[in-house]
Amino acid sequence: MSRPEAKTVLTADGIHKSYGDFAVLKGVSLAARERDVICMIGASGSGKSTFLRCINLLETPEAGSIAFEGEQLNLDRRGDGAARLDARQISRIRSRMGMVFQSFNLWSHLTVLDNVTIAPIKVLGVPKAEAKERAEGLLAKVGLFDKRFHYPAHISGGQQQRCAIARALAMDPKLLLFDEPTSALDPELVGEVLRVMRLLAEEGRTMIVVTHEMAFAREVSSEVLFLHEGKIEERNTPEQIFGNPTSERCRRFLQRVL
Amino acid sequence: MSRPEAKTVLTADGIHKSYGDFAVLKGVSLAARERDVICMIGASGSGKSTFLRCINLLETPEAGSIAFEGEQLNLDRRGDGAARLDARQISRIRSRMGMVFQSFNLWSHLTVLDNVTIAPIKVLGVPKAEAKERAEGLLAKVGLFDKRFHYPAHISGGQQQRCAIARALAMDPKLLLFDEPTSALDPELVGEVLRVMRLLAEEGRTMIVVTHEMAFAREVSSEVLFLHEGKIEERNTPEQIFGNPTSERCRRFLQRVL
Amino acid sequence: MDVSLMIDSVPRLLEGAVVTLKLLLLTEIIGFVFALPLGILYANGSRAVRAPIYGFVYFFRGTPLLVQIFIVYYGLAQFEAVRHSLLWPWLRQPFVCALIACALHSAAYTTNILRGAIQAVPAGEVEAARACGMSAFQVQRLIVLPVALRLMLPAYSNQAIGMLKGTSLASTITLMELTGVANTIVASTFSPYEIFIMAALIYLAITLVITRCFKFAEYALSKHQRPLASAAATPEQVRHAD
Amino acid sequence: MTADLFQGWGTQLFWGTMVTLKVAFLSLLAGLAIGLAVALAKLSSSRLLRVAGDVYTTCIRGTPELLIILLVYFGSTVALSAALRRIGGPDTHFEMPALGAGVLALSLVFGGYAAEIFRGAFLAIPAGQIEAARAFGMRPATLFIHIRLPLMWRYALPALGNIWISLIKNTSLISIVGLEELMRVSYVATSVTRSPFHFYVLAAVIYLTLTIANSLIIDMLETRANRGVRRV
Amino acid sequence: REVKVGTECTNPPFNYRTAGGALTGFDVDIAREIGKRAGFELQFVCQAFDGLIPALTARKFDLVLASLSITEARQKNIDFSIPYRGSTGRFVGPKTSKLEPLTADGQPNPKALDGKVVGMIRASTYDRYFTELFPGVQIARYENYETLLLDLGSGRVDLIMAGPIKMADFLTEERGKDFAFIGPELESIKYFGPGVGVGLRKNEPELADKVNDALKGMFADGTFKAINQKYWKFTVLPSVWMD
Ligand SMILES: Nc1ncnc2c1ncn2[C@@H]1O[C@H](COP(=O)(O)OP(=O)(O)OP(=O)(O)O)[C@@H](O)[C@H]1O
Ligand SMILES: Nc1ncnc2c1ncn2[C@@H]1O[C@H](COP(=O)(O)OP(=O)(O)OP(=O)(O)O)[C@@H](O)[C@H]1O
Ligand SMILES: [Mg+2]
Ligand SMILES: [Mg+2]
Repeated sequence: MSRPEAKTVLTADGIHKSYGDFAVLKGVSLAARERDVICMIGASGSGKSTFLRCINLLETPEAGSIAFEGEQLNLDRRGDGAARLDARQISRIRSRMGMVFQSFNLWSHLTVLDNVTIAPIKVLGVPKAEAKERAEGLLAKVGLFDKRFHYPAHISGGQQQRCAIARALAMDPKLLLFDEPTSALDPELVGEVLRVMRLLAEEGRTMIVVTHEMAFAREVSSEVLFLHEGKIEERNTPEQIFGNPTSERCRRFLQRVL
Repeated sequence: MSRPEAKTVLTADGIHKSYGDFAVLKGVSLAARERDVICMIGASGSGKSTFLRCINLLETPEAGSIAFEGEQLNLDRRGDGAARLDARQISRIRSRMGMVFQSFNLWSHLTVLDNVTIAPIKVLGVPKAEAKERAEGLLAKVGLFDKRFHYPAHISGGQQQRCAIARALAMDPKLLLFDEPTSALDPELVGEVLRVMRLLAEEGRTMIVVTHEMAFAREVSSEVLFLHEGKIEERNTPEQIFGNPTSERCRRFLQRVL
Repeated sequence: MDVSLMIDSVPRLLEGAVVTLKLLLLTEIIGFVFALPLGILYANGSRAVRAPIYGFVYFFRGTPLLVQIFIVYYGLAQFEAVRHSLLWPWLRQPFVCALIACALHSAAYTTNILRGAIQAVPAGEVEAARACGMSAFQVQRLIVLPVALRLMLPAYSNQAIGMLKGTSLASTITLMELTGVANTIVASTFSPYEIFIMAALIYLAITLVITRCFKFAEYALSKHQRPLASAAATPEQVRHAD
Repeated sequence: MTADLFQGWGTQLFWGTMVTLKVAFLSLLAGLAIGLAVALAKLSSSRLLRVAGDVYTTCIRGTPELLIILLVYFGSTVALSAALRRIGGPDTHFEMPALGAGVLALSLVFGGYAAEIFRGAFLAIPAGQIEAARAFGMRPATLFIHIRLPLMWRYALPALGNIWISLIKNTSLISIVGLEELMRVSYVATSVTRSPFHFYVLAAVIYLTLTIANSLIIDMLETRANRGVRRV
Repeated sequence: REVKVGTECTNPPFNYRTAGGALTGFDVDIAREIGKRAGFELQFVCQAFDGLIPALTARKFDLVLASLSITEARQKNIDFSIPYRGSTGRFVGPKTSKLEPLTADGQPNPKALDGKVVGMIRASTYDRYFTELFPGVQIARYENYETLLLDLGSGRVDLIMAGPIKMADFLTEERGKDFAFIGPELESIKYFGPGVGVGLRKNEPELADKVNDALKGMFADGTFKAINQKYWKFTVLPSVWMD
């Protein structure tokens, strides 16, 4: 599925990140072009979430560079290695990247509807009525229209996850970062989310998806990365990875798939 | 897999529960015998978590009765329909039921190891050294031994889930309630958890498992319940349910499985 | 400003500070011992349990400490029966009267702070504890209180410091604590600024010690919220460490 | 009956209560603003601001309120007049109005205590919710107004209620600058009628009424701030 | 010319408020008379006793008429007019009291008060007097007369020392029926000063002259006597003027 003509949306190069002595990412690189759906798979604790969090600078990588839509992120390092971040640049870039967290992180003081509308209204300046209309459309799409006036604490796990997805889509982002977006969903809904993601890809959006559902990865992705202990062990098309993995570790990992 | 000779561990009969006007459970019944692994499947929001929470009385059902190991739970209703619960009885029974929550609910002020040892030490009165040894064994089993001195905020989603599983197992419970115990796990670990659960069943433990992974349900369960809008729509052996579901709704739900 | 006067006043002021500290320490200990069960019951209890605690908190929080001290000291002494009772040798002492009033006042405030902190403990963690079969008492002791005590610290430091200054009201019932001594020295020297500034400095020093203690406690109890040391900690993370 | 109760001091007690309320509410507004600003300083990434915030809360909380009031009332008059003279201004006498001085002093004090409460409350917000807001590109100001502030109230309100009640009662200290608030009026009445208990208890009852009324409002605010919170 | 007068407003019969809110009392009447004679437009400001001198020096008001005794220590900070009322002290105790704080020739006798508690108003002239002349005797210091008298009633203090004019009123009341003066009235220029005067800021001789002239005029033409008679049958004129 290589499409050399497509514009590059995101490049991350040699990302390193450690917590204390523990090196989580040891030089992870990735390039995502328009319409790409890149799936990241790998064992629990291999650093998938950390990588996503580095991309939108929720964690500051210790080494490496990130460019988004041709714009280099300012990661100048001070003497002590900490990066001096340009707050304006970061918010601008973040507003063009949607993110669905592994633990959802819904805002507990806002209703489902407000969770979905607040960022478009306050960050993008979308008029209230328009944001609400769009949000209701999205909520209907993920089957949460009925629950739009509920608070996050009063809905089920799967409903929370769908709300988090709607919230990310409402920003109309160029790049979407999904951290296990279907972990709490039943198969019916997984199919539904898959359909939405295909539509998004067709609209020209780019997605990076961390997932444990191999079937999902196989269906949706243009490229699959296998992360192992903070390094990319193998990257390839889904057909190749699932059909004929070259790395021994990757083969072992996929063997266990039921 | 019907084994009529086995002792009944849990019976829940006609459980009803609503939030405000919204009826979540409309008379759910279930009987679990020793060694049973009962999987509950169903759409997101169908009331699976609520049912598990009713069984150990984290929610008080409005109608219905529950018996555990032959002991009837005291759910006498007052005039206003609220149950008068006997706190001692409930603690005693809960200490024999382990629970893994959908959102893990680890204790944030305790390290992974302390999360696993505190209940055995304080509730069951297991000596500290023994509890620690057992916990370390369990953590090694779920691959968390290295992280035993970390706080929950400092480990990955899958690691949190495994910690929650170890915490439930540490109580050496008769009945285990699992709310999507593998949602954050990679396929390798899912296989591992499956293996652990089979071992537990062989030891004579009973399990009720809410899950969205049909392959998992098929592998592990002795009976599968399909919940739909607060009612059990179909119950059967996994072979029957997955091979030849009788209910139209269940068939449609399973069709979407990738 | 008469500097020699300021220096000369220090030994006597320190004597008063000792009385202040004694009163404050006993007040806070007794107050906390009362507040602990009350706060827990207030946060968890049924309506019938909450109502009397509500009343206690509202009454002692809602009326000025000065009036409470006044009533315990002068009010009780109005009754012949009290003056002839076995308690009179105690109740005639200003220190005991001040302690009674201050401890009750402190208990009311602390109860409310503790209640708020208990209610801020995430519901899921409490449920997990219940699901393990912990008794209500164990849930509170092992899960809720360790978190709540950490959460209440900033507000509780306010309470302790407020109480420190509250003890100065005991000077109205002739107790020679720090403010009482300062007032007395002022009476003989007519140099309010010099003496009160010295007294204020001593109060400030005590406050500093109290704040330090609380800061340390907060730091020690928030290990689980601090990020592990990272070569590239962002300022945002550093904030949580502080 | 009422004549007996107030012994003719009803009108004065009423106006005293009004002064108490006026000072308390004005100080509350100013104090909340100060408290928020100082709390943010204490949480900021700038070491300078953090130290400044610490110094403020320690000094303000550590100094007896009465002294602060005296410093603001008398000190400001002397200092400002002197300053005016120094810069070559006319030798006029700068007058700090008693009400302004009382409100300024009490709001400085309230701000010191509120800062500590706000700081604790900001830290109690689950980190994930802040991260989510950052991930959506919210600028610090937006994040503060729409996420942090509303989430913070829930943790701050019980303790804030405490210091608000204290503030209402602390207004009695401003009688030193000549404001005729409730406590002062009771004292004046006492000195004439020679029945101290009567008027002190009466004052206590009025304070109790005020504080209970305010506590009820705080309870309502708490309920509102806690919408969306599951209680167990 | 407008002149602000600071007073306590809580010290009957010298300066106090009636239930209607009107300010009255001996000090107030004297102030009004001064105003009339000097052509001032008076404005009264009520202020707690502790804050009177700081407020005067901070120009919150121009005169203090609040039964302020003229003492050396106060004179370091402010000026005084000529005295307009005597300033003496006297012990009061239970009628049954056998205490003799003074020897037969009127000298202080601290030994007689061994183990006793004597109450007085904090920062008052009596406080200073007693502290220095009765070393070793326990003193209980009160903020105001009401609480002082309460503790006299409850027996927490054995004796009190206070101004005889005020105490004379107390002894005639119901609550004072079990008490009496103990020993004679005490005079001491050193401790009680030459009397009670009008407090003034330093370096305002013009205002001081006007006040002094007004007071002298009152003494001379009998107006002072009339005001005195309104409150007491005996004269309160300081002994310095009585010759
Ligand atoms: N506290 C609450 N207040 C109101 N409604 C609630 C509350 N908790 C759950 N619900 C509603 O009850 C329904 C069932 O919730 P439950 O958590 O049992 O679903 P579930 O089957 O576990 O779904 P999932 O697979 O998404 O976890 C949902 O529609 C949810 O919105
Ligand atoms: N704040 C932290 N402090 C210390 N270690 C951390 C922290 N966050 C994550 N880690 C460690 O970093 C490693 C990678 O974590 P990460 O969350 O990226 O894993 P993951 O690949 O997303 O795993 P999962 O599939 O379980 O979610 C884990 O071993 C975890 O213990
Ligand atoms: Mg992860
Ligand atoms: Mg659920």
